[in-house]
Amino acid sequence: MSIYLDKNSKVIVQGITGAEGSYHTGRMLAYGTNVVGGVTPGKGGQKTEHGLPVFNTVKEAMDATGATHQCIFVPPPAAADALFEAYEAGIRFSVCITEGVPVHDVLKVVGATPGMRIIGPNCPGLISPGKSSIGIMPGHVFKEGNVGLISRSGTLTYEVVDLLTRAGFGQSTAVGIGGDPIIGTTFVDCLREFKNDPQTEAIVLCGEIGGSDEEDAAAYIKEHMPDMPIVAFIGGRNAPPGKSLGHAGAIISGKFGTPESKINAFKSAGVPVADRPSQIPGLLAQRMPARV
Amino acid sequence: MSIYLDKNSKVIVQGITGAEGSYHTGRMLAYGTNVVGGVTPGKGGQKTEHGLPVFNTVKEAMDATGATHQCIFVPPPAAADALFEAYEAGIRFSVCITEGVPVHDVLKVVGATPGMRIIGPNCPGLISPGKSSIGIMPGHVFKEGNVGLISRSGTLTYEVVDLLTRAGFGQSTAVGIGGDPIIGTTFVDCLREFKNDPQTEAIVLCGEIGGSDEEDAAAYIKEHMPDMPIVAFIGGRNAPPGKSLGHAGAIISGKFGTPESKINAFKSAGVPVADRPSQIPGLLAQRMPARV
Amino acid sequence: MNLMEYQGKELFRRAGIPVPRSQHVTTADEAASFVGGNPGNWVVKAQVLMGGRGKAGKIKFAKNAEEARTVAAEIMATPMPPNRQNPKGEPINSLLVEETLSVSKEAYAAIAIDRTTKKPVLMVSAFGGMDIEEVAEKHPESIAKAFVETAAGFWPHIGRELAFKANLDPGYRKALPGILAGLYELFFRYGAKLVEINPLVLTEDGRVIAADSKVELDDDALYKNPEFKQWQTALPLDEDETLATKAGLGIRNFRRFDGNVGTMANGAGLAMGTMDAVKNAGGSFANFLDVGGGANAERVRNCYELVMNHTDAKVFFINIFGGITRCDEVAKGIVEALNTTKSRKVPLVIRLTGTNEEQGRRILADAGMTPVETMDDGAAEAVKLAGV
Amino acid sequence: MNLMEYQGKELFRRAGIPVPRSQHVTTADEAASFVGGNPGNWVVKAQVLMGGRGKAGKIKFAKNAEEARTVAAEIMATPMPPNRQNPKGEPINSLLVEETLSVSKEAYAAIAIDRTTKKPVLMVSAFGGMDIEEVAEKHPESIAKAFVETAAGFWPHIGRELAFKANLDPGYRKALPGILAGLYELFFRYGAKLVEINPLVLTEDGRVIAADSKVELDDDALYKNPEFKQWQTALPLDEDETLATKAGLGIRNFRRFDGNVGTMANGAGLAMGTMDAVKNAGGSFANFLDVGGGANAERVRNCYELVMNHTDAKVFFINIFGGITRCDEVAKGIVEALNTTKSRKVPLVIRLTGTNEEQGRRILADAGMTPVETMDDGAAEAVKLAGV
Repeated sequence: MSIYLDKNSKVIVQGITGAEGSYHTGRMLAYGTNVVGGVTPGKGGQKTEHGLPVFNTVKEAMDATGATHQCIFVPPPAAADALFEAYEAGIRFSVCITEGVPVHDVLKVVGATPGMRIIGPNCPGLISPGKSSIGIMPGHVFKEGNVGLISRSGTLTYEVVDLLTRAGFGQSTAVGIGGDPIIGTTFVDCLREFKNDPQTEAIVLCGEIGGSDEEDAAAYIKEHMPDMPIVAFIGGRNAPPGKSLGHAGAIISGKFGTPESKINAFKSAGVPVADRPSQIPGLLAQRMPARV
Repeated sequence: MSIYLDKNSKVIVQGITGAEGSYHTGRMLAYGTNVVGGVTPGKGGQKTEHGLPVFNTVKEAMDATGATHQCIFVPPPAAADALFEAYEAGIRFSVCITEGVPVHDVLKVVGATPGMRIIGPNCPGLISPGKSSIGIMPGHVFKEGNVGLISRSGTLTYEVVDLLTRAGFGQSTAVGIGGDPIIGTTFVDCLREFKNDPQTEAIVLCGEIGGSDEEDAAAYIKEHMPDMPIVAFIGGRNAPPGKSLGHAGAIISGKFGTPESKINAFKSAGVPVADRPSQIPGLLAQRMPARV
Repeated sequence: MNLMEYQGKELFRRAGIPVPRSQHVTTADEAASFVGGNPGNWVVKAQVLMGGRGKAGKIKFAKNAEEARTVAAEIMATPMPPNRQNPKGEPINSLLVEETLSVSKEAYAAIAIDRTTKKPVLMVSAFGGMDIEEVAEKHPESIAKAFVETAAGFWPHIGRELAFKANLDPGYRKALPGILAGLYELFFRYGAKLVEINPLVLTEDGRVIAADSKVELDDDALYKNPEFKQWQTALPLDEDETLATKAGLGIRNFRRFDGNVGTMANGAGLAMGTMDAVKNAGGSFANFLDVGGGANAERVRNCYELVMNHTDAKVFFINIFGGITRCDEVAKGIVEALNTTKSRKVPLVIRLTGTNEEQGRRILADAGMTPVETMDDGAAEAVKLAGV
Repeated sequence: MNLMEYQGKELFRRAGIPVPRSQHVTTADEAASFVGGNPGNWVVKAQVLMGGRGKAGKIKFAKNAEEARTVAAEIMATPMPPNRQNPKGEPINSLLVEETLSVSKEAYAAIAIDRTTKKPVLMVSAFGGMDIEEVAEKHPESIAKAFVETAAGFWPHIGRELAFKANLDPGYRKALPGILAGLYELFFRYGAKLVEINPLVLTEDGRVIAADSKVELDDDALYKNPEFKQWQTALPLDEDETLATKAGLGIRNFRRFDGNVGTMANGAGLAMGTMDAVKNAGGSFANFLDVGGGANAERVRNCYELVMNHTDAKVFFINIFGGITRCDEVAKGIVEALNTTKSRKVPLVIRLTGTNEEQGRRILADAGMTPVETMDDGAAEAVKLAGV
């Protein structure tokens, strides 16, 4: 098992004929993802360079392929439209890679798509190593295993995964939830899934300054999964207040979103917080129950 | 039993200190309705002439009284607001008497209040004779019994009820669903409830020209309650096409909403259609199974 | 409230929907002077609410000022002739002088409110420029529909899907989502019950333009947009609506017919039922009249005079079932109305039951009137008194 | 994008939120001439994005043209002094001359986006005219909140409930729902992240008026409202944002600090991580720099020059983890950048791993460079090279 994504997930790519969409479709296929087609209005009936069918609408793509998952590579003004189109066509899992989606568009989507799981926007996607990958994560640094990973960052995630893999910790699923202030799927959403996933035996949680997602995660862990071995890391600990560095969501304002608040929350939930990524494997090893 | 409303329903009146709200609150109390209070912003803490507590907000009224039902007597521009206020405070049954509510306001309310049952707008309310009455129906013409009644009209309903009562047919619940094009509760919604109500053994359905609510009702009856004794009546059979007479919803446009279409639909569902209200009791008597 | 073409197009323009260049004028001179100052091919269109302008010769072309003056004068010389939809015809008070389009294709696009789903419904068809009800009958499959979740609102994919589903010429594809977005914005912003573009033209040079407009606003929402008041007075209320307004009734509460039994009831359903009852009794009704809830003396007198002065009623059948309305108040109203009115008098048939029935009957009895027992009785009596 | 007071109030005005009568001016002469032509009591306010104008003496009163000229000149004579929020101060380029209000009460009203519920949150407090973060700390119970379902939108009852919950003076009750409705419309219509009225004044004569405005627009949504372009150029981007834009980066992708280790990484998370690593290694970082996804030669050169020319970096630590970014492209970029740049040169520490790592390392090796193995190694090496 794994969460959200496995071998059976049938993926369509919105914006498949664009430069980004086409390139990453090729990489997903190379990783073994079951990409079944794509959507570009007006190009219905054509084939992509990978030989995949192109459809005019998500509805047509759904009818022809039975797709279950969607990956969005469209420009920011078209992202919310792509999410609503998928929702109305019946897709219930969507990964929005696009960066720079207006925050009110995201508000509207999350407020009017009950039952749809949206990862992102502005995220690298997710991967269930050895099974499938949706998005832009570099598959070769991942290894199948029993550690679940959730991260607000992209490249920092790869850094952490690389360290885990080198230390012998494979991953069940790694979810890059994205760096925007409003995102479809939060730490808590993923924790809830990992809790019920038999493959996942430990979790690494890569947080960031800004917002209170980490505090919410700590509260959830304390109440619902106190026995799960979990290690956290908070990025941007040296960022100054009032300025967002790169990620729109990574901003400390007043007393909100400070690293101290997050670290304290995790500590009170019994979750050790690594000072630097390279400490994560060691902390994880201390918390993992001995294998039988 | 009865549908939607019984002795235990606790009713708050929105606009209770207005002329209409106050007058009909008195009548509801006189009928035995469990009116527990009302809402008029700015008059919180006062008592009405009936001695009922007035609250500033529905939330306060809910907290203090445990109200379950709401009755709205506010001017048209405030009606949607009153419905949303009730919804957010946790009320799940609301009767909107107000006439002239903008149709887009109604669209917004019905689209964003899942799980709330709204009767109306522009309706006389509903009554479960001998138990409770919400709205403006003249209680004295009703009699407790086993005939369910659903009507798009107000005064025509009283006419029909009067005939039924005089002929010895009491009523389980009578619902005036209202004469607007978009209403919260349709014939089919009520039929579904009556189907499961042990008290209701027959149904009278007072339709009207315009829309396709009657056709939908006929289709529902045909499929789900073919054995229920039901008699229908269609008002406005002599109204000309293209003009709405009084009720905004009672308009024939092209082939839509004609009395012929409705009468044919009922006939094909095995439901006799009375030519005039005075025939209803007779048709009902023919369809009622012999009492054991 | 229905808008005229030029008014609808003004709203289209605000919502970013492309419309032809045009000038709204009220005289032939103005038409001539506009065309004189703006050389080109122009079309002059009568501004009325009725359909069938083309067949009635109320749309004509003009290539210069002289032609514009001539056709404008011709169009305005006579009113729109009667048709089934409007048996009285319609005066022509203004014209729209509009750029002539080189039409390649005509399509249809509209948004209405669907009563069954309680959602806005978008409709698109490749059969443009035709009577849409005829299209719906003959080519129902040609009308592509989409129901919009009000929580989500309109998004471009809906327009793309409709363009594909309705098999529109590919020339429409890129423009349609934007045009429907404008239509949807307008629909919500102004509380419309119907917004329609027929035809939506694809020109020879690839532009997509709304060549006509039909907009029906919700009367109940007009208070939200006070600016429309000015259009409302400019618009001809029909005579019945005008009379209803003058009598203090809602514009939908009164309508005249050809019969000789005047009617009045409280509540629209009962008022329609009263007409049906007259018909069932073998008679013909002179009018529909819903007196509404608070039927006091003044209101009753106004209604009585309305029917006496503006219909051929030979008898007046008053049918009241008291709910909100109290029978005693109505009875008082009737007595007072008859005492104070200066209109002609006809026999009254009164049916009065419901709230405060006893008091009401007593008031009538004191004035020498006896109400009938049932609606059917009343209708039969009224028809008998009216004669053939 | 933050708006200045007069810009925010222009949006308030459009949304029907009452604001004081005012005139926006750019010189003392204009201020004098306006006050001269409009007798009364006026207040002259510096238009800047920084807070603390009152304490800084940048808000002054004037009763006639002469006074207006004098105080306007005084205010504009010096820039806003630095504070914690903006350590560089801010030039004063314009003034708002505004009607003086006779204040009875001051309240607070705002709409922001709540990250946890993913809904707009309305906030109202009877503690107006104060730093809201201070209020949140000292009187958290005084801030009444309401989360709005986007599907339902704002309705007046929300405003009524907030007025009661926040215990506002009864004088606010009738006006608040309308003001919040305007604020909500503005919030949605223009894609704002924050709209704030502080203080919302209740005047002696019972009017409720927005005495100040704070509006933060979503940069990602600015394309929907091209009209704001004009305000955007009028607004001072801070220096780091200007530099980032010139280097072809997003405005959030570069920020300077006081340290001596220049940094560059791909991805905001890794870039922050790189700063943290430098700190952990006992050093001090000179900047945050996220080079983004497509790090080609030109982009790398621009970034290199950006750090060399505008920070005190004594070493440049490049930390790349290839995902989308391909290591070979970055390596090519580094080599080319060093060959073509005219900026000063400092020691490079390169960490390069991920997609196409082998090819990247080969390219660096060919140019005589050896990357370090890990981020921690790189940080340690960079700190060592930078000295103290």
